[in-house]
Amino acid sequence: SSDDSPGSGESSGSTDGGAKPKVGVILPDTKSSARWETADKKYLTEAFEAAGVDSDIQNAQGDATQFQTIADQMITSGVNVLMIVNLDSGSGKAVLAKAKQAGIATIDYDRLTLGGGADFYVSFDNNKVGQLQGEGLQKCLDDAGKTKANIAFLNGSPTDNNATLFTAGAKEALKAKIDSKDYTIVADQTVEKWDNQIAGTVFEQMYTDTSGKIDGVYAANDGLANAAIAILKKNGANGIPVTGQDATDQGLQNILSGDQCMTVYKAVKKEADAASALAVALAKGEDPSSQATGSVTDTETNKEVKAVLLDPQAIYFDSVKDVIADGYTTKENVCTAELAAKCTEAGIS
Amino acid sequence: MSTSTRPPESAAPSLLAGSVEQPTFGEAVSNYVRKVRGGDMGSLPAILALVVLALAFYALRPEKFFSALNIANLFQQGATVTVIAMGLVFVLLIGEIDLSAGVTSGVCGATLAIALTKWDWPWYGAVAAALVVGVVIGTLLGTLVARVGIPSFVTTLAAFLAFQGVVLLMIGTGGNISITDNVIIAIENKNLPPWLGWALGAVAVLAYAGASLYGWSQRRARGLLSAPLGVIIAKIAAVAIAVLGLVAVLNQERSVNPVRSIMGVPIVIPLIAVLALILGFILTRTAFGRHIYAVGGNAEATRRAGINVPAVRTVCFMICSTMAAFAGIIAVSRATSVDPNAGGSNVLLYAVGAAVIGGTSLFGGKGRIIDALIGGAVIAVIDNGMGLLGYSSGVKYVVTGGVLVAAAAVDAISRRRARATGRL
Amino acid sequence: MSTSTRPPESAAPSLLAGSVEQPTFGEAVSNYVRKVRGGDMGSLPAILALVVLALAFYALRPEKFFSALNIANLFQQGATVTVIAMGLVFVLLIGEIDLSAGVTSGVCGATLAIALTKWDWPWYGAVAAALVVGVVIGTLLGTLVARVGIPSFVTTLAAFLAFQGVVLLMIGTGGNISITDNVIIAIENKNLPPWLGWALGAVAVLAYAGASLYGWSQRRARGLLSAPLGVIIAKIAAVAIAVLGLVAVLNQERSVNPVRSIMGVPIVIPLIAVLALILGFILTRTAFGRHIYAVGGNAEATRRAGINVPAVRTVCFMICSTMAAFAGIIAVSRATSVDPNAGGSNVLLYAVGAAVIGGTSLFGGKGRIIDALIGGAVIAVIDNGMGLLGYSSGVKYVVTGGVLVAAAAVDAISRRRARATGRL
Amino acid sequence: MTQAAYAAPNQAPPPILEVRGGRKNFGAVHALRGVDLVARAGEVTALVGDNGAGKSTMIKCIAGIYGFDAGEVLFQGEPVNITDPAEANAMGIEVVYQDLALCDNLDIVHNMFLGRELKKGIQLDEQAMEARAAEVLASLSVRTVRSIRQHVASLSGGQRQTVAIARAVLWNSKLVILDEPTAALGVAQTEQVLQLVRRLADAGLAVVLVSHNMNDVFEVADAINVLYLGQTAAQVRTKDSSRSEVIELITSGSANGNAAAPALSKTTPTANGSNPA
Amino acid sequence: MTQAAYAAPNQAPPPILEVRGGRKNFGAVHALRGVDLVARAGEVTALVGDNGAGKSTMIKCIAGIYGFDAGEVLFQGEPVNITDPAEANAMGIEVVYQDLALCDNLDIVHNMFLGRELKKGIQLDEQAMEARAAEVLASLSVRTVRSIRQHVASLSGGQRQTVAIARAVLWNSKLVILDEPTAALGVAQTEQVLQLVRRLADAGLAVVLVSHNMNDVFEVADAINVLYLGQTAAQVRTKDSSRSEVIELITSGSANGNAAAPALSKTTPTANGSNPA
Ligand SMILES: Nc1ncnc2c1ncn2[C@@H]1O[C@H](COP(=O)(O)OP(=O)(O)OP(=O)(O)O)[C@@H](O)[C@H]1O
Ligand SMILES: Nc1ncnc2c1ncn2[C@@H]1O[C@H](COP(=O)(O)OP(=O)(O)OP(=O)(O)O)[C@@H](O)[C@H]1O
Ligand SMILES: [Mg+2]
Ligand SMILES: [Mg+2]
Repeated sequence: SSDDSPGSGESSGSTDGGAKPKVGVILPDTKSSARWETADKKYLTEAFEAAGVDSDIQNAQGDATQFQTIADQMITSGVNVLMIVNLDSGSGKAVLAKAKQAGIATIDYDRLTLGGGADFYVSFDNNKVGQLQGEGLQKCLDDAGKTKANIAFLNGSPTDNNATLFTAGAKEALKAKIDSKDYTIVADQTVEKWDNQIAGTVFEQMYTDTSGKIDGVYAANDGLANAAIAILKKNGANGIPVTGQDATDQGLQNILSGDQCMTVYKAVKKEADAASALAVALAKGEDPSSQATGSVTDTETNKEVKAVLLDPQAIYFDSVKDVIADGYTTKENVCTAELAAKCTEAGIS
Repeated sequence: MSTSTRPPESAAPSLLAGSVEQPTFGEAVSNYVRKVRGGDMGSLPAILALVVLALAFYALRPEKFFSALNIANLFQQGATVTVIAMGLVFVLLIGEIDLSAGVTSGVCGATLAIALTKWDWPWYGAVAAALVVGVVIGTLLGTLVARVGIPSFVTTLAAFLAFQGVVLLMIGTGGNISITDNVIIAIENKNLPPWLGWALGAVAVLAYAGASLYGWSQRRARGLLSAPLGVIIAKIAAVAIAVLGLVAVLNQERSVNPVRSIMGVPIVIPLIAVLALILGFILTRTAFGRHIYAVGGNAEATRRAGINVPAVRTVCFMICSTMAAFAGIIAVSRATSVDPNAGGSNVLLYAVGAAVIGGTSLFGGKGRIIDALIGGAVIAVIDNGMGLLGYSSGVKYVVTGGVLVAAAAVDAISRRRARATGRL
Repeated sequence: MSTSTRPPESAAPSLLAGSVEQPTFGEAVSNYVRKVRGGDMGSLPAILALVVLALAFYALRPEKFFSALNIANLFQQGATVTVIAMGLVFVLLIGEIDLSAGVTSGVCGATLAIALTKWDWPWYGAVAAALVVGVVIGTLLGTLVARVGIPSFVTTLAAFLAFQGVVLLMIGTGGNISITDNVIIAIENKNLPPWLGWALGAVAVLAYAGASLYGWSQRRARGLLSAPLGVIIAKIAAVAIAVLGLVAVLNQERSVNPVRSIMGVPIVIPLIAVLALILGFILTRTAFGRHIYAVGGNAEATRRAGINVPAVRTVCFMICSTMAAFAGIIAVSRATSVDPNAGGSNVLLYAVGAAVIGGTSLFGGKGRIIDALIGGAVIAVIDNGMGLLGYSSGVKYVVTGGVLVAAAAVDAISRRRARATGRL
Repeated sequence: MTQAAYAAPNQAPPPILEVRGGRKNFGAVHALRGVDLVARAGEVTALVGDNGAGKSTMIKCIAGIYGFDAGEVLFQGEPVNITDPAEANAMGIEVVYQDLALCDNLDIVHNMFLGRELKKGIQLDEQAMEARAAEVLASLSVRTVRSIRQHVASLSGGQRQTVAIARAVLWNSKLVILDEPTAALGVAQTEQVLQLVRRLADAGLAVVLVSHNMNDVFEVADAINVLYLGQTAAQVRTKDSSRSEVIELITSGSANGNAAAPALSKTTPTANGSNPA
Repeated sequence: MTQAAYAAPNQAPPPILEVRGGRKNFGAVHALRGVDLVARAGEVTALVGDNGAGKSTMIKCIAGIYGFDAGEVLFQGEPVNITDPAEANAMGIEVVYQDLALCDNLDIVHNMFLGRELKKGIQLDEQAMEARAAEVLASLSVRTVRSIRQHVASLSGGQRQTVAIARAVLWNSKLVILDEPTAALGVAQTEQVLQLVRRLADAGLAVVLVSHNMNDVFEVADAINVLYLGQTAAQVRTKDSSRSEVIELITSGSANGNAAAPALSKTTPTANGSNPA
């Protein structure tokens, strides 16, 4: 992964006529998670501005063709560093190859491009996210005194590899209980494009098919969780453990009101800061290898990729305040009038 | 069945008012049978497809599919697509398409949610805002198509893209907007008290009976050809059985949760019924509705008849977008939130599919509100049934496609003879 | 410009062969100007829209948009949509639609990838397999539409759903298949050596010149009305300038990386050109192509002329799906992999949009291959230009929609006069 | 064959419609290159000409379907510029087009009342329309229509034509233009329509009748206007002209071989070649 | 007005087409309730009847557009069952339909050769088709068509009809059926078409001509077949019948008041009321 030295900033930057180095960032979509548009973009922009580096941050809107077009355009416009969150490893690999041909340094952000050979990798561990969800579901079931439980899996998009990883992680975490027949998976369906409307219908049919005999819901993110909660509420069955992800305002509110049991908070700022630090260094022609403390193995090439790995954090009723304290959202956004009492109870000040 | 050996002259009916020989009940029935055999079948094939589908799912999930709970689900799940489809009928009737109807519902839903949560408007204000946005969007689209002359496919494709951006910008940070307004949430999540369900059902049946009998008596009085009283009464009886039967089923206890009772007609049903009645009235009873069909049948002839064709076109787009706004409101109620996907995914394709399966033509001039209702039911049943079966996603897609094409084939094959006669 | 004061009789041209008065160069030009003024403009409006777009993006990103690198990008980026659009023209010409063309390309791409990687087939075997899958899908769809009689919207909506499932099952949930075959990868990632670019360009120009002049001499020999030689030569010159100019631009060094040279005509350009020539030949020079237009213009009249209309319909669907298979191969080459989203998203809508912007009618009977090329270029330019501008997603969606509608409006307004004359 | 026993009044009645020097191009095609027409109240004016002479085009220009590119149109003496059929309707011009212009997906009643539906409040008054439509059709000798609620798509050629004619005569208008109204009609129906045309004129309307049938023209027309290759070749009173003369005008654009027409008001050929583009 | 100076041969020529007791329902509408037809080689058989009598429906049934619901069709003595226009074409039946059946989006040449294009290898031989089409049109007195490469959408009513007729006579066929071919034609063009019809018959083809114009019928037809309300009312030789008799048959279905027709082979009314469903 180090065939050409990641430091060709000056030469390729000169085509832009200016001296400022430039970083290109491609985010994957706007719909699998709100974070890309609302958090990552903001933090990265701030970091690049602070470092005096030009940046071009775009979103492929879930479309692999778009993804490549954007990459072409960034290479055309002469970026020195290309940072991508791939939509899938295949198209990601094609983009990385083109970038390398053009002598541009590359960073895999949040998702590892298998066989892509990026210079660096910065991420939360997606399998770990799933594990936290699984553990959280078990914890909440335990708290509710349910040793035997019927569990419904409301998974993310069938075409999203991360959704596959989340589900796999959760099932790993619950494996013991499932093997011991304490937990039964009574329903297990995916939700096309993470669409909340579709999730509602899918979950409603799970509920109908099982005659409501569901004790816990694995929902892959907060949006899906909310869709399930709406159906549970309609049937007067809300309050059973439901998992989530992303620590959205909606998810936090559902946790505070007791309808959702947990969410997974990925401190996007930390991830963005780590990635932007790497990118800035690369853009300025420095070697930031020292910042990359860890490494992961690319299972396709069996090569090591230098990596910065961050830990996701499970959020329960008591730890909602941590997310706010982290500056990821604000008290005003979360604590609406109806939730004021709960907020106090949860120690949010 | 008893029309044998008439003298040839009687086959030439006189058109003069007052001199019409009214058919007997038996004749009316046998005429209908002959019409159906001849291929003029109205909604029958789509209904047949619906029945076949329902029976198939019933066979696979006997206790679940026809449970009161699932029947209520069916209406609540199908509401959004059906309402959009009802609006699309207007646009399809004039031979145009609105690819943006789905995302328009998203924009209007987002408007509703923002008005409720960010601006703290009361629900009626927020609903009004959503509807106004729908009307404005429709006016814009209609103007671009009817006055500027951009093909509707391109116009609404552009709108489809642009409105996705609008939804993103509206929802902005936070990704999802949850709503808590009880009135809005009630639409898709609450039911009428049983007595009110009965009352509304009875009113509906009586109104239908009154209108049918009044029209019949008027025609007889003028000496115009009209169906025999027996047929009218039989139709009223059928409507009464359908409506009151549905009320009876939905007024059963359907909760699977012992601590909480759920019964009554879901609120969304009378809402859809009222919308359908209004739209149906516009299409079949007003001059404007007549002009819509005329534009779809032969726009040039309509123009020559002195009708303002661009105005008709524009209003059709406005109606479509307004119905999308209603759908957006219903969708928000159902999810109790909006997300950036709102109205995206396959909503639009499903809605157009619903209208087409029901019998609406993409070439204009042919279609009815009932088409949207029946087609919406077909789509909802497929979605609902597939959800009960719980296949893996790949298999689910394949089976859904297969079921859809099978349902459409039932319809197509039973319409064969209609096509054999060439014109219909 | 010099046709003044003719005696009235000469305004009645004789139809008899051999007696035609051939127009002079000046007359031919002024006739053309008059035709355009009268509203009969062919591709001009779409090309005008394209020029306006390109200039707008050029103004916003002067050094980038017209760089050799970006021009090469444009072709590689637009290839998939354009190829699907070329196939869709056939289906649109007969007044049908194929909503599944995008996902068909995904299925065929997945077939290619599996054949290459799982079965270790050579590239030509894998390509053949992908094309065979395309043909089979087209036959299936065509049969359902033309023989069973299911409306194409519903048939292909079902296929759209089912094929998404098929791709998922082929690839596995969330997975993807990378390919490493150099021949396949070359299609979208490699260029012709400069000399070959020049050679092919020259051959193309010579072939065009030869065909034009031969046709012209034949018509003159038969005494049929034909354009003056000057016009023919002017057209040949224009083609030569366009083709050789493009080769010249693409044969420039366009690498932004000093250590690595990139120059030459991207391989995908001659591929698209060959496909376009074959399809164009079918449409304009063969009896079958004529029958396609006839079916779209008046299916009943075509049937009465003794043409097997269902067969024509079926073959059109086959051609469409086969082109989708080509597009799938190109997409795999571009991404060097397939994922379960392949051919999904907006690919289909963009492709239909491309055909319609180019001037193809959704109602059948009107459309050409060049429409798909020009419309595909419009879509590619918008996508490409928007990528250079770097807006946030929400804004980008909105601006893309706006630009699309603006481009279409340029087209629509310049076609106004054609519509004013009623029939065209 | 004999001219109708109807004498034109000594002083000609006032013209309802007058067209002077009308021109119309379709792209490079000059369909009309200077046409004139006078349609007087109480008179039937026949418009004749070879196939493709421009009769239908002229009518469509008058009715506002295309609008003339150049030339003058006077309606009741006032210059007007009709660019939309709705305006023509509002002025009291009714037209039966050669291509009929019916909506195939609507039934007979709806086609007849299209654009001017009878209403009860906001609702359509279907029954009143149905009764009125039945009356008019019966008066036109229509005997084979199975049901007045049939879609016009399923009608025979003649039945369709009758519906179009019935539609035009339902309204109070000042000028009725009929483009080959009897082309598809049977013997009895043709007779009825010719009588109707005469009745309309006698009721004080101006009627313009396009026909290729010289019998019909000489039976009902008071004046004859001949188009030749997009130009008005002649405007004559029926009583002052003969059938052979008119046929000669139609086929050759002039009546050279014929000296027996002193009243023949030939239009002088205008500078028709001047390029209008 | 006078019957054509053409005497039918003493022994009738062999029938090319024979229809016996043809029936056709459209849903509840009985359009044909027992029709008979004999079309002989070398003869023009006129098919007449009131508007809506069923003439066009009968022709469409023969041509395979609908196919009869019941009844027998013999072609050159063999029973046949034509269910597709392609079969009719293959057998040598050419039809000009009343609704013309042209593709508006194709030009004149393409319409004329639709389905039977001339080819050079796999390519269309446009030039050969163009030259041939120009010839045929010129022979039909078409003088106002601006270009043979015009789309038929832009043609006048009469021009369209000429194209449809030209299309039908381009081919070597055994039976030519023309449904009101001269309805929209001018005087000269009508004359040409009638001559053409006669020429076709004289060349040994069987010709069936639908027309409302008794002049034309009596000018060219050898036999006349009268339809009344979907039933064949009479089949007569032209020379044995009179115009008033035929008109009476058309309007009332019987020629009661007329005793001068011994050769009149009236079909006995069949049990037409029996329910065919
Ligand atoms: N939209 C159009 N575009 C181009 N040419 C047209 C158009 N409409 C008519 N024409 C041409 O204008 C000429 C006059 O046509 P028009 O229909 O007025 O003839 P007409 O006198 O009504 O003939 P007919 O007796 O056959 O109905 C014809 O040569 C026709 O081809
Ligand atoms: N597709 C159809 N569906 C229903 N009724 C039809 C259909 N086609 C024709 N008819 C009816 O059948 C009868 C015969 O029609 P047809 O067209 O054969 O008449 P025709 O003799 O050709 O009359 P014309 O002289 O007016 O052309 C008419 O009453 C018509 O309304
Ligand atoms: Mg005309
Ligand atoms: Mg007819």
